[in-house]
Amino acid sequence: MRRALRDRGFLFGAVAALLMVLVAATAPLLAAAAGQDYTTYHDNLLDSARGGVPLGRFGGISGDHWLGVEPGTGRDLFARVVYGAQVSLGVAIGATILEVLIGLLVGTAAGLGGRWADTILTRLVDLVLALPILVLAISLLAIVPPDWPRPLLLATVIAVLGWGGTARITRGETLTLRTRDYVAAARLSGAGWFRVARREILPGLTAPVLTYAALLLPTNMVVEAGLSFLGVGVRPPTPSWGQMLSSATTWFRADPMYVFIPGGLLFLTLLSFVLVANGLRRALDPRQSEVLR
Amino acid sequence: MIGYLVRRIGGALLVLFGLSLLLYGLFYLAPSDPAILTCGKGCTPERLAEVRHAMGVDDPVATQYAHFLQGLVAGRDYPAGPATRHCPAPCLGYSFETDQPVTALLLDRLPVSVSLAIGAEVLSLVAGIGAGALAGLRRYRWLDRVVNGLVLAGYAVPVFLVGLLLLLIFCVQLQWLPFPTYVPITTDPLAWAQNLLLPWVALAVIQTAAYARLTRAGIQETLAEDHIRTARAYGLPESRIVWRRALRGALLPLVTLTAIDLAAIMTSAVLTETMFGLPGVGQLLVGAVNQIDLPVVVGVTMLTGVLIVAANTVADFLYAAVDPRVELR
Amino acid sequence: GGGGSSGNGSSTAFDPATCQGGTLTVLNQGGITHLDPARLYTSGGGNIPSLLFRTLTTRNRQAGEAGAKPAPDLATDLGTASDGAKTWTYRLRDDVFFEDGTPITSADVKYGIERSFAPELPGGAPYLRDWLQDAASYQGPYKQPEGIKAIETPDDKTIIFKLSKPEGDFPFLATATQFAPVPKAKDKGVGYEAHPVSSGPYQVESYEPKKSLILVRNTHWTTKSDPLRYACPDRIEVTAGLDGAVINQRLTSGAGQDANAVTTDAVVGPEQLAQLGNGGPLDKQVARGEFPATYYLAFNTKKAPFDNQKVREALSYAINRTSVVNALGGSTVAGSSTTFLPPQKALGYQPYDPFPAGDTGDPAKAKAVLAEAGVTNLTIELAHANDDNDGYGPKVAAAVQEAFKQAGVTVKLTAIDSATYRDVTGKPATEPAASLQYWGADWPSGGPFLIPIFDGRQIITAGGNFNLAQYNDPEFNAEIDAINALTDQSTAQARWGALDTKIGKLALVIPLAHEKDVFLFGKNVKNAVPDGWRGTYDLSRVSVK
Amino acid sequence: MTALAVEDLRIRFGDTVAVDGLSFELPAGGALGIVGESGSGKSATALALLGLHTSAVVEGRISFDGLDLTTLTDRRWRDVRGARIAMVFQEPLTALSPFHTIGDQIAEVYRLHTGASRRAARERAVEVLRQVHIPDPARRAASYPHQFSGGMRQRALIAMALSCRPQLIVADEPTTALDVTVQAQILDLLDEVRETTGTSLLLISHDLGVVAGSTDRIVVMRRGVSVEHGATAAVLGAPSAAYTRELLAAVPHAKPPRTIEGAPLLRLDAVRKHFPQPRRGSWRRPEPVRAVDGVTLDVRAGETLGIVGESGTGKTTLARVMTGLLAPTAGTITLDGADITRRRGRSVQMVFQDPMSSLNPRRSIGESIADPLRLSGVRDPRTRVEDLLERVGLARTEYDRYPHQLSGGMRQRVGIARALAPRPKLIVCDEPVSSLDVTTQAQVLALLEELREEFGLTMVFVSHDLAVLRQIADRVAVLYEGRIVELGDTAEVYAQPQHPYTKELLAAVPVTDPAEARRLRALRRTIA
Ligand SMILES: Nc1ncnc2c1ncn2[C@@H]1O[C@H](COP(=O)(O)OP(=O)(O)OP(=O)(O)O)[C@@H](O)[C@H]1O
Ligand SMILES: Nc1ncnc2c1ncn2[C@@H]1O[C@H](COP(=O)(O)OP(=O)(O)OP(=O)(O)O)[C@@H](O)[C@H]1O
Ligand SMILES: [Mg+2]
Ligand SMILES: [Mg+2]
Repeated sequence: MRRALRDRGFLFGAVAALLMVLVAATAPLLAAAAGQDYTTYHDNLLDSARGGVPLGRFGGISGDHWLGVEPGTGRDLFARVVYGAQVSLGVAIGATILEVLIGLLVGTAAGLGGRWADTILTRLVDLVLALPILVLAISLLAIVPPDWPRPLLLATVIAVLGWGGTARITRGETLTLRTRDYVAAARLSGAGWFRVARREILPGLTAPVLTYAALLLPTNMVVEAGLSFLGVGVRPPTPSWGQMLSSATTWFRADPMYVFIPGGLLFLTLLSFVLVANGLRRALDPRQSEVLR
Repeated sequence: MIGYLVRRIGGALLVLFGLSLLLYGLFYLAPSDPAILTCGKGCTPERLAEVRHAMGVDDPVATQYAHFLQGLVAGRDYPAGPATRHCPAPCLGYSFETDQPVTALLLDRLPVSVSLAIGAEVLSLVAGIGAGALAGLRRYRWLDRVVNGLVLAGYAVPVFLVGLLLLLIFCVQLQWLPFPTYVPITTDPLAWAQNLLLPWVALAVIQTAAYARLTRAGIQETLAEDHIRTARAYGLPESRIVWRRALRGALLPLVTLTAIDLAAIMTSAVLTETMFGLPGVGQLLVGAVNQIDLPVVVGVTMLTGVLIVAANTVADFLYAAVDPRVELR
Repeated sequence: GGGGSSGNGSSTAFDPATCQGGTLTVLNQGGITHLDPARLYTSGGGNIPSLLFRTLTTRNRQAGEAGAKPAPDLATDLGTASDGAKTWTYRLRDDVFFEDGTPITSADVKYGIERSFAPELPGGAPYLRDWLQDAASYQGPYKQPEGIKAIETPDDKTIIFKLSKPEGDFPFLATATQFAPVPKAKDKGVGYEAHPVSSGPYQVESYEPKKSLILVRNTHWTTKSDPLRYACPDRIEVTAGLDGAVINQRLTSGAGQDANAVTTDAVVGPEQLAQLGNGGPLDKQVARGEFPATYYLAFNTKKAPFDNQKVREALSYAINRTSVVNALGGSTVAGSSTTFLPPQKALGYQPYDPFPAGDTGDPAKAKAVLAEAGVTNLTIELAHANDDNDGYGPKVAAAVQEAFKQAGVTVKLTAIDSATYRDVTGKPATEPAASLQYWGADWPSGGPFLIPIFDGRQIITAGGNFNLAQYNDPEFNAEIDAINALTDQSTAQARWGALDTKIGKLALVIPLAHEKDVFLFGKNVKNAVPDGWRGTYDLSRVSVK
Repeated sequence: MTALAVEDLRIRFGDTVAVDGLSFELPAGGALGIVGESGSGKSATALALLGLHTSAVVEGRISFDGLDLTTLTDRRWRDVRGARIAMVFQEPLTALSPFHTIGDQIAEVYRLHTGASRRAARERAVEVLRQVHIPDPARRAASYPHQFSGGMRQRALIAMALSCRPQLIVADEPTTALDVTVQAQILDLLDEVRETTGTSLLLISHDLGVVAGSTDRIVVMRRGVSVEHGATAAVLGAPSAAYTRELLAAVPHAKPPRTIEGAPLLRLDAVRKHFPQPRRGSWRRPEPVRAVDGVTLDVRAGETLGIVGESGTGKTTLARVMTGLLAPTAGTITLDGADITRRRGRSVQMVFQDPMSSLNPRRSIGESIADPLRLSGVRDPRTRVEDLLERVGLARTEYDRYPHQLSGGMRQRVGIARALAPRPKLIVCDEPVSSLDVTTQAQVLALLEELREEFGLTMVFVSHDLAVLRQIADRVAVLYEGRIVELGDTAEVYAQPQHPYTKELLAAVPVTDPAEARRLRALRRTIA
């Protein structure tokens, strides 16, 4: 960790990422501070004859609307962007946590369980890894009833399709860790497999799993954004950056701010998480640090 | 070898079986009824029942699935007005929406996705290995930094963001390139490349950075290995060491990655194809999902499954071919 | 209301005689899913389909009001009604041929209609099943080759339709593609659409559903036999599956072949709207029309609280049509509406506003009405589709939600998958208490607007219902029957309008807005005049020369 | 005539001085040994001789055959490397490129320096491979390094060194990674090569025994400085430097014989452990690896039983089977009459070979030792752990430190403390000193012996090193391909080996007496 803190990129990334998480967590407060919410229409701020572009320069940025308003509806962009952060980050973090949990469980079970458990679980992991994630996510999300809680569903779908990598890494690490002599020593001192998993294996897994998870997070964010972009993500009026970008494509020239605000934020957030992941990897796993993939 | 192949194919079949089962199950559970869409506005219940029967979706899901399997292995016949239509094995059925054979649809769309994937892959390999090798040999410090920055940015820009920007810059503002449409390579290779250039670049931005990084790391890692020291100790010239030894070691992971990425691009091209309006497999899927076009959804998923499994197998073979230490088992 | 201005790139007058030549490109988002006349659901014969199929009658391809009338096509006139408009007789022209040179007979028309009853070929308009005598259970010529009794073809040129009830609108219905002739010998069932046999000015060179369609001239078609279609381009290439924004961008920049391009389904987006109306070059490349269609909020009056007319009235006062219009894309593509009938004379439009509240609504009045009715703390559920493609998606829903909030009414939004939206709302058992809807005219007349929505005998409990209010008033139904029996359109129009005014007072629905259409076309395209029936320019009349 | 003269060599890596004022001379055709413990600067010196340092500052003079190597340009260096000075590296596993065949790699070097035709180069490769006794060299030249055993790879490296007929071969720990018998073969080969080709040899090793029989002069290095320098016989026979004496003293000595007639504590009866092999290619499963193949053995209470054998003969497997960590495929193992696999107690403990992997890097060493105590019900084990730490020669304060903060010897002490914690009856030590320096090795062996006496332990001591066993074991069992080929009192086995394998093993043991070393070399020739 100390090594990571000396990394300028990591520091920048960590600060930015934390800031973004903070923004997401306090979205209602921030919106309230701005005196706005993400649903109220402001028709008076739109030029209806020209398709509903915001009146005024830079997408209608003003003292009331710090980032302007959404074309077509006049909803406050600042409020939408901070709530969007909540969805984008929430889904990504939720999915990552779920993936790590499933991956750890399956991975250690495969690594420590007998030959049969390993064979079956490894096959399962292979299957999950062979799933075309985006393709299946689209199919799955289109099928489920639209009134199910969407962010939760998104996180679950992403996680259910994406835990393979974590499981594989966990299994691989567990297999090497279990051959370590200290595991044998623990067994000899009478520890059961469960205790061995908890006290000897898990601590050894934190570094590789953490570094992997750190990279999973931005990846999941991209997936969420992509799904929302394709229209199978969160449902309006709940905003998400991907969805905002998707609707912004038609406003590219008429209201460039509408593209740049969510696009820029998405880019910055992803970049900061990637920087964090990179820094973590360099610090925790020096040998692998170069092969960021 | 043969055992390996048999097991690989067996595993693949299992995966595909599981996938199709999953999809059938899900679509059965889903509240949507494809017949309603097909039947159209103002469809009366009696008419709907007739249409459902004609489409074969009034059977229990198990029967439908059994028919599907039968079609896959042995082909099947469909009622089609005056005569029946025979759908030869491997039959994935007919699209609910357009009544075209799904296999034909897939074959028709595949060239687009393949063009997209191969072009992007070639582009990123050439650019990535080139930049990576130069950076890895530390000939140009700045290049190292650029590659480093690019790879991070590559992770941080979703492909649709890149695509959006490229379209805006090159098609709308500068008007240097046409809005991408697909022109088959057989019709006009130049137009093919010209139209696909933007999608390729959009896809390649990310890959290139990753490849460059991997090559760079690989070269540095290999250069630090003992056998390079041996080569130096025996007076081998540096150029020979780099090109014959270090690059060889560094490209090893790339070889397998290429195969897997190729499949990955093809399966994840949904966004790119939607973005650029290219009539590929991904676009087919998005349309089919919206129209509850089960046969097409199953077909696309199966195809992507096959592609991924095939790519992994090819990757294994390639790995074994380039690394004498690896034996297939 | 009605019609609209038209842009035309050329300053010299358009002459159909010298317009021939060139290749027209059609850039579309969707469409060309099917090319089988039995499976097409079109208004007035459609834009692309009518290049291939001639029907008994067709829309009169003219700008504005004149364009909202039917005109004879294969037939020599609009049909002769007898037996109180229960029997319609048509005579075919002598100079009409299929693309292979075979003359078109009345049997071909009859066979085409019969095919549309086959469950293998679903998707067409449902009217004939209802209107023709004893046709509801007919299963098409494949299962029942004996055919429909209600259609008689005493000779090769005559075709007679026997209806179960008077239908003065029959000439309108006869524009539908189901009335296109199909030679029985060439019918391949489901596979027919790979190359449908053309009766129009063009025939299929190649066709890939949802992707591309290339049409070339049908040499057996003559201008003489078809005064309505100009058929200017030698070749028409349709590309489908494009992004709407890209289409408009391409039409705007008009590079290369795009200068000869048009679209039939991509309404302009904000990008272009921003460049329109200020005398710029794009103003010469735009066609503005109005397809008669209404966006509205439907109440299920069988469910509380909408069984209470006061509540419906209060909400009618509360609605803010400006935000709805903005959500639909701004005042250029939608106009606020207080009547159910869109503002077209052909439909019998009469302006009225039973609950005047201005464009942005009158929340105070709404509150007062609610208080009067003794309703407090009202919470309602509003169903909408999960995407905005059809104009009854989340954006409009959120706009309605906001407006009602001003009147102290809480709205809970329920998203329903757009693919099944009509299914869910159209089944009384699953019908939500309130839902957003859109209704477009199958032909420009009051009937297809008011009958499905308000005729109490049209409440179909098993599904496919559009009378969402489940309103059933015998007096109202009787008036419908009376108007249906009229064959004189102007009398009919007046009575439809009156009926609309009457039903509007009951607040069974809240009309929100009517559709406006703005289409771009390439800079070389001439005579892109929107007609009064479809609100867009007619492919059979545009020229690229 | 001197082939190589090094004067006042200084090598610095930034602030660390790896070699500090080293001087020596090597006559043409002579053999010089450099000995020293790990980190003493041996490899740094060797690399300097070939100008292979990239990040180090090299000062001083190295003259070779009239050339001053320190002033050579890159171009000129290339003509020296491989052609006139050839190097044999320590790690035969990684010193060859995995992507090219052995023959190609040798031929490439030959072609580079002689400009010979492809064909001639290939022939030369086969020739040198034959010279280093690779069987069927023409065919094996087409093999990849991974298809060779460690010993063969080292031979191939020597063949590569020979290919251009160099004047000097530098061998940096050429045998460290190899079994004793293979080590003896390689040393014999180097000796033979020197005799037949007349090249000079610079042999680097941390093992006095390795250089004793193969060199005429030796340099003893410590922390970059030469502490003693002279004729091999003189230095080893009458060392003048204290450090050299210390090194010699640390070499294990035979212990006074002890006969223990205790009751059998641990009994192995026809124990087998087979590892099934994964299927490759065909449908038939390949033969399993018979790691332990029918071992019957008693461990008597109070004794130390040595088990010796070369790499891969199944020592570790046998040790793990004895402790119950591995279930045997067949046979029974009983401890005090109870089946060991069903044992729930902690009466058998183990000390492992690799001190790095035997301690969890993420837990403090105190916690690692406390664990077995906690599991046996001790509530607050801290003081007991501290007592144990003290007992094995560590400070009580080491409790909270982590493994990476300790040296190898200290870690091994922690491992011993952990094994002692649950008060076992039997301790199985699997090569506990193999990865340690000779001096540390001696200390740990002494500690084990002390503890055995103090706690009245029974010990099974596994090692590949006959010398170590001779010092610690009462009885020795010689393991060969999973079977015990000889078992007897230590002194007896060493004096009168019965089985030919035992004989071979004994003849291969490196000894520090040059005369004895030469005698053994002659003996090996007769055995072979
Ligand atoms: N590349 C390097 N960078 C920094 N220090 C180094 C480097 N190579 C060696 N050293 C240091 O130089 C000293 C001598 O190292 P050297 O490798 O010569 O030892 P050695 O005697 O060969 O040891 P061993 O028996 O472990 O091989 C050590 O302290 C080592 O840490
Ligand atoms: N878990 C295992 N699975 C398969 N084969 C194994 C396994 N463990 C050991 N072997 C094989 O059993 C044989 C004996 O191995 P073992 O580790 O017992 O040898 P060893 O004498 O301890 O060798 P070393 O001196 O190298 O430690 C070897 O061929 C090894 O490859
Ligand atoms: Mg060394
Ligand atoms: Mg071992």
